[in-house]
Amino acid sequence: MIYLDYNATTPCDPRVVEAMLPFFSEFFANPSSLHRPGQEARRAIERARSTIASFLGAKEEEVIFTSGGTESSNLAIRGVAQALRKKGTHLVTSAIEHHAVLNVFRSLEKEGFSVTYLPVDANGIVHPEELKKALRPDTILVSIMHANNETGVLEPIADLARVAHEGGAIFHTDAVQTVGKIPIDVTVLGVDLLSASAHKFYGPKGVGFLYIRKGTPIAPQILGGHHERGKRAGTENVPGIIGMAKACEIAQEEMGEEARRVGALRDMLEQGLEERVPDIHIVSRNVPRLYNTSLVLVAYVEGESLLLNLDFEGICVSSGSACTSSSLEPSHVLLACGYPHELAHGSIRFSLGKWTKEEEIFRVVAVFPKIVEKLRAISPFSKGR
Amino acid sequence: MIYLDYNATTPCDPRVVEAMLPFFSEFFANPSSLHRPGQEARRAIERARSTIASFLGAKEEEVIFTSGGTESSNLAIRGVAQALRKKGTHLVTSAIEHHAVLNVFRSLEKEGFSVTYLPVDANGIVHPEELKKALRPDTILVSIMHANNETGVLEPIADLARVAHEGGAIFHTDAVQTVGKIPIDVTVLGVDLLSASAHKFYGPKGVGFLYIRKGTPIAPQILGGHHERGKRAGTENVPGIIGMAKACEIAQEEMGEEARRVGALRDMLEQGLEERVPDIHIVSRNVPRLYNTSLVLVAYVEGESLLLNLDFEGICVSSGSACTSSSLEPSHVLLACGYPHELAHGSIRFSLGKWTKEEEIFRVVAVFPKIVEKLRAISPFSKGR
Amino acid sequence: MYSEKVLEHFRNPRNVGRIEDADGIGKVGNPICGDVMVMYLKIRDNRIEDAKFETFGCGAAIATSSMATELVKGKTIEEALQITNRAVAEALDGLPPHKMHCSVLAEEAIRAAIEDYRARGRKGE
Amino acid sequence: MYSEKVLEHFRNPRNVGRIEDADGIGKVGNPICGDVMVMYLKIRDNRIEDAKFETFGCGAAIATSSMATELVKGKTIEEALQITNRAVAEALDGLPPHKMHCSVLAEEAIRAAIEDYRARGRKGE
Ligand SMILES: Cc1ncc(COP(=O)(O)O)c(C=O)c1O
Ligand SMILES: Cc1ncc(COP(=O)(O)O)c(C=O)c1O
Repeated sequence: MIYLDYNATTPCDPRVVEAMLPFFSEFFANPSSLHRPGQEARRAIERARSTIASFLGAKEEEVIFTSGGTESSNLAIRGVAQALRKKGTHLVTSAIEHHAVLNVFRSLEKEGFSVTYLPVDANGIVHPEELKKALRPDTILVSIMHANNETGVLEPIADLARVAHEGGAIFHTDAVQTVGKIPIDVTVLGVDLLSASAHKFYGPKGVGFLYIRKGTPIAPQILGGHHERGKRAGTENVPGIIGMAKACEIAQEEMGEEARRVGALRDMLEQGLEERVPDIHIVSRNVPRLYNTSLVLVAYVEGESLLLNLDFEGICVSSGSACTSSSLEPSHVLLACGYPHELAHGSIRFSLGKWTKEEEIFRVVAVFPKIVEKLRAISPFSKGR
Repeated sequence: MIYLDYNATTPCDPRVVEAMLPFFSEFFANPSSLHRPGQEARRAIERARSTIASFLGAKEEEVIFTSGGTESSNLAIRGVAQALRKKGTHLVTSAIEHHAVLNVFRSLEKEGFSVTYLPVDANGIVHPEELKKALRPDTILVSIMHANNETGVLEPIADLARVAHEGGAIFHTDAVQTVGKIPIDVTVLGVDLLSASAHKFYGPKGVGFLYIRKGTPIAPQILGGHHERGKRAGTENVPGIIGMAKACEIAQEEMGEEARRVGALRDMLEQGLEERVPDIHIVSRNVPRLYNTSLVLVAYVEGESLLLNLDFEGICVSSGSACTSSSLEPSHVLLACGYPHELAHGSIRFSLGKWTKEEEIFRVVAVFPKIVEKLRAISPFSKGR
Repeated sequence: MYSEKVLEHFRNPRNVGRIEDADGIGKVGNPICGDVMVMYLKIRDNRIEDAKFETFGCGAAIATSSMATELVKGKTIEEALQITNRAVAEALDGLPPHKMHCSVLAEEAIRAAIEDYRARGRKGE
Repeated sequence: MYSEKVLEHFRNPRNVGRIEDADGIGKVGNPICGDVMVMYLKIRDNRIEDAKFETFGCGAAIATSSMATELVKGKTIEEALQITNRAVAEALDGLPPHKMHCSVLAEEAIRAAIEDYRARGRKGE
């Protein structure tokens, strides 16, 4: 199997699993329990919090554990909106956010908030000037993703956060696709809230975190016991938290080297495909992007049929985003970039990672042209028709 | 270590960990991915759903995966309240619920709902007649826990659900303390929603489920991709779900025998303590209770100091509920039962489980009287003073 | 997600291509929705002698196109008009709920091609 | 949660019990809140010769009682009145934030016992 779908999810690093294992059956106590095993579990998750905080340049008390990226972004957006409702009801986000962000804003619109969805340019970049224009005296929150999951495009978060702050708004970023892939310092970025999901960077599924800058007003969304400083109730997922911290530790050490290695493979892939397949387009090739992501538009054919044919060859990729791939909609990200519907239906996302090998890229470059040719032979749109 | 805090959390059964292991690094794909590894992950969690559904006498599509009991109850209560807000704004619960339930109702009160908190009798039982009296034409939801986490008392859910339905209300039960301990059939219970948390029955932390009877109106609380039939967004915690299903399978097979064995040990513990320690009271001893739970009130001394002294002897217990043990409040459950504050401060919960041995109970019975004696010697209230 | 039969027809679609001197051509769907099906029929003595297709679309769209051409071949026009979308889906051992629209498209493509054949006939009369 | 010192004083509390012919007794706290502290002082020539306590309460309540009796012993009344709750907590290497009220109780118990001693003196004059 050639797995090139690392943006959808990653396998756990074996060192992560090893770190988690003792916490299932041996150091299993509830961190809220006052007895010694409970207090040991408490210390273990507080150590994990400290690891993650220093990975981000944050303070320990600014890191809250959640069940994943979706919950983190829901908590950030709905939590701030509720806490600041009396101050204002205008919110800003972008047209290319993940559904975990977009759908929260859509639901807040039904509850009386007004939301501006910022446009992006042809490369999928949100321009700070656009944000400036959108800000109003009653704008309380701006949420723009750090890197887009489909295109890999990096948004100018530091600039956007500065503009938001000048307008008196809180700034959240969905960093699910960047945490663990590129260095992140919350003070350098200048964000107030930042969402992450462990399974996107070799940690386990079902756990994530939300960075909340000290003093940021936020209403908890899951209520119950006094966990996570009253910001998120529920018995802590101890093994998951330990695994996520280990994944951060590994990323901190290895991501520089990975970026170099994986980036070279990605570039090789793109060059190879471009040389061998006519009428394809690599999205946002010339703007700052995640080094592991390549979104390829293939004229005249539809993405799912490409994906399935690659799967027949043991090559795992995604068409658009994993979450929308079972729906009939073309990628909202590509439409926002101005691509026509036909092309937006024909996207294939290659996302590389830690275990991607050069031979695998060679094989993809060898197989892909034949698949495209076969599907174009079936297509009524192919060139000259 | 003698662990008698199984109601706070349980160690994972080694068979559960074994079942989960392949899903971290080998069968790790995202169940939303269309390629074969993704579809295999999808099939694995759908098999797990089917296992859990048949464990409950439910249909597969009625089981929704969550991050734990707290999230399940939040989703059930807030989800139904939001979905039926136009029909009515009166809600009913009991005074002895877990904070994962109580705090959701308190927050809904601030949002314009009115809530009746049903009283309990001296044994902590919610009487169906009390529910009948509380129901109003605008009552939309009733939520009563299946077994109380502190006392172990079992509520008459089938009767309560019937009364709620006669009044046209939806019925939810927090079954976090019963799932995996006693047989549950949702049709026999007659509930519309039922919450559970895997780590309370030898499954992993960070995963739970909500049973939602087909047709029950419910608004999702965590928004994003189209996971869990639109009822709960976020990449599924595949290993956690597999582990929870395995825990259900094991429970189904073994809980009958466990009930017998653990019940006998619990009775032995209670008899031993009663014989050796004057002025103690075993809460709700003569009403239907969980066979593993014993809540003991020790006159003249405070619970935490008992707990810590037991901990010095390597005996892990809880004082009241784990969640409130770091607060200064006495147990709201004991106060609702009518116990005076002084006694409510002196509660020790023994909760037994799968790995509790007879020798451990002997040791507790030997050690406990000395600890009580020591603390009573320090106490200004002790008898005759 | 897909049945073995869908995957098999998708992997090895039957009757791919166009019929240059087709008697009826049916084009349905819309590139904006991500599905376009073109069906070509060769008809002699009221019987469908040959059928081919060109499709832009997902796995289900290609598989239903393939199956639809198989189903119509050798049938009389009246028989072909009896073919429902359910029949196409069943011949493929079922389709996922959100892919049923592909079988509708296949039914529509058959009808459209026959419509075109009949329209030509009327014109030629 | 608790420092080693708190646990040590809790495990082996100093000066437990009552002084039958105490010169001053201070009782503070409330069983409803889960904390009651009684401090007994033996005072001669303005100096605290002995101190004992009885406490109903959590680990921190017992440890602060123990530490408070240790701190007052040998001190003059004026010196004893200088002992703040922070001093008691610090002598125990700190307390968790939600347990700081126990040290307040200890400070109050000292004051109450001295108050009682002085009140008796005034009565005896
Ligand atoms: C950019 C982005 N945000 C949020 C999410 C949601 O994360 P999770 O599914 O782990 O909750 C994803 C991945 O699915 C993502 O790529
Ligand atoms: C009765 C009851 N409900 C809900 C919960 C919350 O479950 P969790 O902490 O797994 O979210 C618990 C345990 O903490 C409980 O005992």
